[in-house]
Amino acid sequence: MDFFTLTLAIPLVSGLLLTVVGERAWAPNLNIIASLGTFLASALLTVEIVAAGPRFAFGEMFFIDSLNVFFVALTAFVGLTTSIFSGPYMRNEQEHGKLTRPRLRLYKSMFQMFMFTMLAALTTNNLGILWVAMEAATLTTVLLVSLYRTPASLEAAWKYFILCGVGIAQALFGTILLYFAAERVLGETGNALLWTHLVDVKGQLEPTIMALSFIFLLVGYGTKVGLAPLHNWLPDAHAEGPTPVSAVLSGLLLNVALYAILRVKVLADGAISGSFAGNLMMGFGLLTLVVAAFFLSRQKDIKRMFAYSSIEHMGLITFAFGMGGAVANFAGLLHMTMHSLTKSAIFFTVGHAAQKCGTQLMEDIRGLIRINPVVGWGLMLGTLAILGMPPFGVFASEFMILTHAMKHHPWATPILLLALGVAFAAIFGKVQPMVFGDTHAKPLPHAPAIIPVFVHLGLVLMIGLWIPPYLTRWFHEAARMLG
Amino acid sequence: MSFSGLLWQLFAIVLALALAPLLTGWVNQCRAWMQNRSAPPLLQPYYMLHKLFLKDVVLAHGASHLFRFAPFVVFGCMVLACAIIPTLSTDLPLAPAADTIALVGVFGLARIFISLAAMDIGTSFGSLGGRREMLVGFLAEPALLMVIFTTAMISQSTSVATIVETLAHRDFIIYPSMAFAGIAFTFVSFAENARVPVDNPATHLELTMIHEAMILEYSGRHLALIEWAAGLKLYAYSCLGLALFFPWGIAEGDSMFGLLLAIPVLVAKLAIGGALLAGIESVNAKVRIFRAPEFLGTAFLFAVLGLLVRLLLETRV
Amino acid sequence: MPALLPIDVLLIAACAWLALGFAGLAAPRNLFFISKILFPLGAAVGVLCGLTSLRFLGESAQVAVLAIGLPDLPFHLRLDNLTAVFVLLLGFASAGISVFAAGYFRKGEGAAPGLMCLQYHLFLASMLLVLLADDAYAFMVAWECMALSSFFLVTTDHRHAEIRRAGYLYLLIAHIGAISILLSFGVMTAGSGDYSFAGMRAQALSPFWASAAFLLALAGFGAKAGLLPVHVWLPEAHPAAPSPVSAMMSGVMLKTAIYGLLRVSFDLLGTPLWWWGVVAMSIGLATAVFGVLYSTVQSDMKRLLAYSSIENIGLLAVALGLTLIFHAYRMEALAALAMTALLYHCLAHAGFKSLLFLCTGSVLHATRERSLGKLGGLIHRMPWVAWLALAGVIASAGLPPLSGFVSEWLLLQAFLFSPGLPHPWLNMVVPVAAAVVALVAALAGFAMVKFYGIIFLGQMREEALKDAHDAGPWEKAGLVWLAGLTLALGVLPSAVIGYIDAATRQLLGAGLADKVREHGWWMLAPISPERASYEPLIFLATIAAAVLLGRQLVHRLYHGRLRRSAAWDCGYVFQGPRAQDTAEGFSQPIRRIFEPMFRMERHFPTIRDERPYYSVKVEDHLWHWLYLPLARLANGVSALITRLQGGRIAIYLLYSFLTLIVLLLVARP
Amino acid sequence: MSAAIPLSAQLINLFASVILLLAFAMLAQRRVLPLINLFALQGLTLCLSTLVVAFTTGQAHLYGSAALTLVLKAILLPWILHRLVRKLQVKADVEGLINIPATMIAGIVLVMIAFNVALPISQLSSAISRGTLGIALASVMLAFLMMIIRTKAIPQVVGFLAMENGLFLAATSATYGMPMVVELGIALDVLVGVIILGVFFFQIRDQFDSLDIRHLEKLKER
Repeated sequence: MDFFTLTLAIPLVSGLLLTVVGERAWAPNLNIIASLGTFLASALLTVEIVAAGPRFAFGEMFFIDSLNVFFVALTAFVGLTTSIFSGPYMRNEQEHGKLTRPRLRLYKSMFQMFMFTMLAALTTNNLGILWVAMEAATLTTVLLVSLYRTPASLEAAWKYFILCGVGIAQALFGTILLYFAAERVLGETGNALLWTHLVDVKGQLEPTIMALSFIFLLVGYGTKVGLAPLHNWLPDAHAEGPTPVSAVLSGLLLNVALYAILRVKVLADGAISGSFAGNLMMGFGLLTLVVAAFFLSRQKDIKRMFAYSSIEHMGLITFAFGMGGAVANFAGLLHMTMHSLTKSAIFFTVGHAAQKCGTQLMEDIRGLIRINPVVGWGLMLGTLAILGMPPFGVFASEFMILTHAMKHHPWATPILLLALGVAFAAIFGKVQPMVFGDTHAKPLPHAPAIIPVFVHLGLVLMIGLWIPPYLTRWFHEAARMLG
Repeated sequence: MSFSGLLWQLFAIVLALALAPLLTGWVNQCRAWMQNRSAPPLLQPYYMLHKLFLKDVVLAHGASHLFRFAPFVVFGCMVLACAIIPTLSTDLPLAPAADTIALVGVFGLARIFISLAAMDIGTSFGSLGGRREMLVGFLAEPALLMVIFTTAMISQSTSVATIVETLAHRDFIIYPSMAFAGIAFTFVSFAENARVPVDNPATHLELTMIHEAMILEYSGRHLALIEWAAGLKLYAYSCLGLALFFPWGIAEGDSMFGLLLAIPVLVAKLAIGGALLAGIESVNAKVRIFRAPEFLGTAFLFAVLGLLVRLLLETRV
Repeated sequence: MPALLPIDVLLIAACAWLALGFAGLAAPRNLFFISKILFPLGAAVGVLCGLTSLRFLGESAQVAVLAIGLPDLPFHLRLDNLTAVFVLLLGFASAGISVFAAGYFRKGEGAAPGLMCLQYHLFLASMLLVLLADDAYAFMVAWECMALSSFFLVTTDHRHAEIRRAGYLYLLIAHIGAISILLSFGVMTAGSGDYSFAGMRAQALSPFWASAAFLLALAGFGAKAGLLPVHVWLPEAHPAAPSPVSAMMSGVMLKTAIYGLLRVSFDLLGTPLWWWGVVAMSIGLATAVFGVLYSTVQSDMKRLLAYSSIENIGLLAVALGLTLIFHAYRMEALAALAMTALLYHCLAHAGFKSLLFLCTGSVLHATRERSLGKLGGLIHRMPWVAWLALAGVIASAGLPPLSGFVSEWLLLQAFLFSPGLPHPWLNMVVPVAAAVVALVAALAGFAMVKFYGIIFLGQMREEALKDAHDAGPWEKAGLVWLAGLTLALGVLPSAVIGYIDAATRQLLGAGLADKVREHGWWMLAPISPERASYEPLIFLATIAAAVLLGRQLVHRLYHGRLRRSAAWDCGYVFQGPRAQDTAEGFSQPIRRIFEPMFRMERHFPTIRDERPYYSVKVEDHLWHWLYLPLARLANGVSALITRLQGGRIAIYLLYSFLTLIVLLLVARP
Repeated sequence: MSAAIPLSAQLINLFASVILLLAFAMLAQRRVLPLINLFALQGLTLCLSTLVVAFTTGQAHLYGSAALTLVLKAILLPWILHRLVRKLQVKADVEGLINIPATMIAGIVLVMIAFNVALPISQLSSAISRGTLGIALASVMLAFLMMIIRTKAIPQVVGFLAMENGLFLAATSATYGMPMVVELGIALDVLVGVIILGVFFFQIRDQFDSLDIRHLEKLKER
C-alpha cells in the first residue's frame, strides 16, 4: 500500500468503523489515532512528492502534485489537531448534557468521513469527482452542523444545505460546460474531465464557453468559499455547530472550495486571453473583504464574529489569487496556510472559552486570562495573529499581498487597507475585554487540550520570522503552477 | 579676555549690586513726588535691606529646604543677569556665557524658583501668587524673546554685546521695527517687574497682588535677598532696555577712558529711565488680573509685529 | 577570530534582551530573581548599547543580513550614525529605567512579574531592531512587535475598563499608523518590488510620489509619536501603563517615530521639497500648542506629563520642518543647526521625561494616588524624589542650565537665522513660528510649576500622605542616573554635539562639530561666538558662586539665625490644606484665556445647593469633531451592510441568483 | 431549414421543450402533491430524452444514465416525497412569496436571459443538441426561482431537485453525458441528500411544529 492510498483509506475505513463502534469508551482515541495515521501518511506522501515530483494514482483518477499535496498535508494536520482538541471538548459537552452518546458517534464518524471527502476532493484528477466530493463534504458537514438538534442549529443546517446545494448545482452546470468545451478538443475519450489532460490543451478550449463555465464555477464553489454576497450560510453554520466543526469548516472546507476554484482558474486563464478570471476573483475578493469587515463590528456571538473574519480572509486570499503572478500566488497560498492554522487555533480557544462561560455571547465572556491564562493568551495571540500583527505569519502573507497590490493594482490598496483597519478595530475591540478583566466563571470538569493551539500558533509565529527553505521551494513550485 | 576685563566684569557686578537698591529708591521717590506724597529717603532700600538682614528668619512650619534655597537662587540668577548685560562695556568676559536667549532663560529660572517657593508653605495666597506669576511669565517671556529676536535680526546675533555694538556704533539708521520692539519691551518690563498696570509693589491688597503674594511668608535675610533680587531685576531690565534701545555711551573694549565715561552716562540714563517709569506708573491704574493677559498679549503682538516689520521693510537695508 | 563589530554587539544585545525576557518566563513568580537579577542585567545591556554606539559614532555604516524573514527579503540590518544616535538614546535611557524598574515591581501588583519581564525586554529588543532594520519587512515586524509588547505593558492592570479602553485605542491607532507606514514604503519602492531600504534609496521618485510617501510617513509615524490629530491614544495610554513603561514609551518609544521620520525624509527620499517642511512645522506647532495647553489643565499627574510629551513631540516636528525647509533650499549649515536641535531635543526629552515619569511612579507607589487633587507636600516625605524631580521639571520647562534649554536654544537659533530663505512668504511665516515656539516653552514652565508645586510642595492634601515613604535604593539609582544624564546634556553640549554630529553629517552632509570644537569644549557657539554663544558650565558656576558667596557673606556679616512659627498668610486663620490651589484652580487662568481651545463641562454651585460643589471636566475637541463622527460613520455603514444578513433564506437565494444573472449578463472576457 | 434537422434532434428538442414546460408548470403549481407529480413527470421526460440521445449516439453508458434517471427521479424520489408529505401531514396548499402571474413574467424574462446566454454556445454545438443547453439553463433558472419564492420546505426541495433535472438535461442532451463514474457519484449525492433532508424534515417539524421555513429566520444580524 502506498502512502496515498493510506491517506484516503484511513479516514474512510475509520469513518465506517466509527459508525459501528463509535459509542465505545475508546472511540475518541480511535478518532485521534486515525487522524494521526492520516497525518503521518500524508506527511510521508508529501516527502515522496517533494522528492519524486507529481504522480498519478488509480490510473489517472487521482493526481498529486506540489499544489495539492500541500493542501493534503495541511488538511491532515489540522484534522489531527482538531481531533485532539475535540476529545475533552466533546466530553465536556456530553457532561453538560448537550450531546448524547449516539450523537457523539455520529460526530466522530462524520468527522472522519468529512476528512475523507476533503482529501478526495483535493487529490482527484477528475473535475466531476471533485464536484461529487465537494457535495459529499457538504452533506457530512450538514449533519455535523445540526449535531445539537437545537432550533438554531437546524435552521443553520437547513440554510447551509439549501444555499450550498444550490451553489454547488451551479458548479455542476459549470462543470458540464467545461466538459462541453473539453469534449470538442479531447473528443469522447472519457478524459475530458481529467485536469491533467485539460491543462495540456487549455489553450485550445473555447473561450466563450470557458468564460461561462468559470462564472458558474466561481459562483458555485464561491458559495462554499463564502464570497460575498453568497456567504450568508457561513456565519450561521459556524456559530451553531460544535466548535471543532467550526474549526475545520473555517480552516479546511473553505480552503478546499477555493482550491477547486484555483484548479479551474488555471484552465480559464489558459483558454481566455486577458485576465478575465483574475478580474472576477479580484472583484469578488474585494467585495467580500469590505462587506465582511463591516459585518464584524456588529457581532455579538463570538463564533459568528470569527466566521466573518474567515470570510474576510477568504476575500483577501481570493483577491491575491485574482492578481496572479508568482508573488501573489505565493502569498495567497501562504495566507491560506496561515489562515487555516490561526483560525482553527482561535476556534479551539473560543470553544473552551464559550464552554467555560456557558455562552457564546461576547458580552458575557470576560476575564479569560484569569480563569485560564493559557486559553486567554491563546485567544489573544491568535486574534492578534489573525489581525495581521507581526511577527506572526499572517502578516508575512498580508505584507506580500499588499506590496504586490501596491505594485500592480494601486487602486485596490486603499480598499484593502480600509477593510483591514475596520476589521482590526472591530475584532480587537471585542476580544480584548473578553480576554482581560474580571470574571466569575468556574473551571471545567475536563482540562482543555490546549497543545494544538500553541502548536498552531508556534508554526504561525515561525513562518512570520522564518519560512523554511523547503517550504519556500514548495510554495514557489505551486505558485508557478497556478501561473 | 584679559585680567583687566575680569576686573571690569567684577566691577560691573559690584556696581549692579550697589546701584540696584538705589534705582528702586529713586523710582519710589519719583513716584511719591508725582503722587504728591512725601518721599521716602533715597537710601531707604539700603536701610531696609540692612534691617532685614539683621532680623531673625521666621520660617513657617511647613517650609521645606526649597523654600530656604530659593532666595539664594533667585539672587544668583539676577546677579548673573546683571553680569551679562553690558552696563558699562561690551567687552565682558562673562558675556559669551549667556546670550539674550539664555538671559530670558535666567529670568525664567528665577521665576520658577520664586513661584515654587511661593507654593511651598501651602497657603492660599502663596499658591495664588505663584499661579499669577506664572501667568504673567508665560505671556511676558515670549514677548521678550520676540523683542530680542527683532534686535537680533538687525545685528545678526543674539549675543547682547554684539547687539549693542552693532546698534551703537553703526551709522545711525532708523529702524521702525525697533519702535514696536521698544513698546513691547516697555510693556514686558512693567509686567516683569511687578509694576503698576499689572501689579503694584506698594500694596498688599490680597485680591490683586502677584509678587507680594508670593513672598508673604519670607522674612529676615531671605526677604532681604528677594527684595535685593527684585531691585537687581529692575536694574537688569533697565540696563537691557537702555542697551538695546539707547546703547550710546557704553564702552567698547576696555579703554579706561571709555569705561570711566560710561559710569556717569549710565547713572544719568538710569535716573531718567527711573523717573519715566515712575511717571508711567503714576498716570496708570492697576488693571484687573484678567486684563493683564490682554496687556501682555498686546506686548506679544507688538513684538511679533516688530519682527514682521523688520522682515518686511528692512531686509534689504 | 575577527573583532566584534558594533553591529554584532548590538545584535547580541538584542538577543540578550530577548533571553532575559524569556528567562523571566522561566520563573514567572520569582520576584527576587526577576527584579534584582534580570532587570539590572537588562540595564547593563542598555549601557552596553549606549557605549557601543558612542564608540561607533563617526564611523561608516555597517550592514548585516540575517537568515530570517521572507524568502526573498531576509532581515537586513544596518548600523549607521543616525541609528547610533537613537541607540545611544535607547541604551542610556533604558538603563536608568531598568534599574528603576528593578526596585519598582512589587508582589501582588498586576500581572506576573515574569510576564512583565518578558514584555518589557521584548519591548526593548524590538525598539533596538526598529532602529537597526534596513528593509521594510524587518522594520514593520519590529515596529509592530514594539507596539504589541508596549500594548501588553500598558494593559498590565487590565481589570480597569478605562485601561483596557486606553490599550485598545493605543493599539488601534498604532496599527493604522503602521498601515500608513507600510503604504509609504510601498510608494517609495516605486514599483520596483525591492523593499530593502537600499532599494528605496536607489529610486528617484517624482515629486508627486515623493510627497505622497512623505505625507504617508508623516501620518504613520505621527500616529506613533502623537502628532495632531492622531494624538488621542497618548494621554490615555501613558497614564494607564506602569510608570517605568510610561517612561519608556514617552522617553524612548516616541523617539523611534522621530527616527522613522528622519530616516524616511532625509535618507530614503533624497532631497525634500520645501513645503514638506511647512506641513511638518504647522502640524508640529499645532501639536505643541495643543499639548502644552492641555498639559496645564490636567488633574492627573501622568496625564499632565503625557500631554507634555505631546508638546515636546510637537517641538520636534517643528525642528524637523525647519530642517526640511533649510535642506530643501540647500542651506546646509542652518539645516545642520536645526537638525542638531532636533536630535539634541530627542536626547534631552528622553532623559527628563523618563525621569519625571519615574518620579510619578515613586509617588504612585508611596501614595497610591495619581490625582493631583489628593497629593501635596511630598517633598517632606520623599526628599530624594522631590529634588531629582526638580531637575526634570527645570529641564522640561526649557530653562538653563539643564538639557531642555540647550535644544530649545539651538532651535531658536535656527529660527533666528531663517531670513535669507529664497521664499518671501516663508520668510514671514517662519519667525511667527518662532514666536509660537517661545510661547509654548513659556507655557511648559507653567505646566511644570503646577506639576511640581502641587505634588511636592504645599501642605498634604490627604491625611494618608503622611505615611508616604521615599523611593528605595534601586529606584533612587535609576532616578539619579537619569538626572545625571539631564545634567550632563545640559552642561556639556559641545561634547554631546561632537557625538551626534556624525548623524547630522550623514543626513545633510554638513555638521556643527568643527565650528563647535573651535571654541573649546565649554562653549557652545554653533556659528561663531559673535553671533551666539552659550557656556552652560560658566553659567552654572556663576550662579553657584553667587549663591554660595551670598550665603557665606550673609552668614558671616550678619547671622544665620532661624526660628519656626505658623505661616503668616496675611493673618488668615484657616490654613488647612484645602485653602491651597487645587490642580483645577491653578490652571484656571489658562482655561479662561484659551477657553475656545477646550471643550469644558463645568458645574457651578448655586445658592440653593444642599451640598455645593464645583467641577470642571476638560475634553478634547478633536475627539468630538473627528473621532466620534468617524466612529458613527463606520457604525452607520456597518448597520447598512448588516441588513444583507436578514435571516430569510429566500433573500439569500435571491442574492445568489442575482449575482449569477448579473455576471452572466455583464461579465465578458 | 427544418428538413435539415434529423428526427432524433427534433425529438430531443421536443423533450427539452416539455421539460421547460413542466418547469413552468411547477412554478405555477400551488399544491404540493401535484407539484411532486409534475416533478416525476419531468424525470420521466428526462429519461426519454436521454434514451433518444443514447440511441442516436450509441453510447452504452447513456442507457445506464437513462435507467438511473428513471429509477431515481421518476420513481424513487417522488415516492419518498409522497411518503414524507403523508407522514408529515403537510397542508396541501403552497404559499408563494409573490403571486403566480408575477412569477410567470419573471420566468419568461429568465428564459430569455438563459437563451441569450446559451446562444453563443449553441452556435458552437453540433446540430443534434442545438438549443438544448439554453433550455437546460432556463429550467435550472426556473427551478432556482421556484426555490426563492416558495416558503415551505418541501416545495423548496422539489425546486432543488428540479434544478438537478435541468443539470441532468444539460449533461446528457447537450454533451452526450458525462463519464459514468461522475454520473453515478452525482446520483448518489442526490439520493443521500434527499434522505438527509427527509430526516431533517422530521426534526424541523419536531422543533417548529411546521415545515414553514419562515420559522427559520431567527439567525440574522440585528
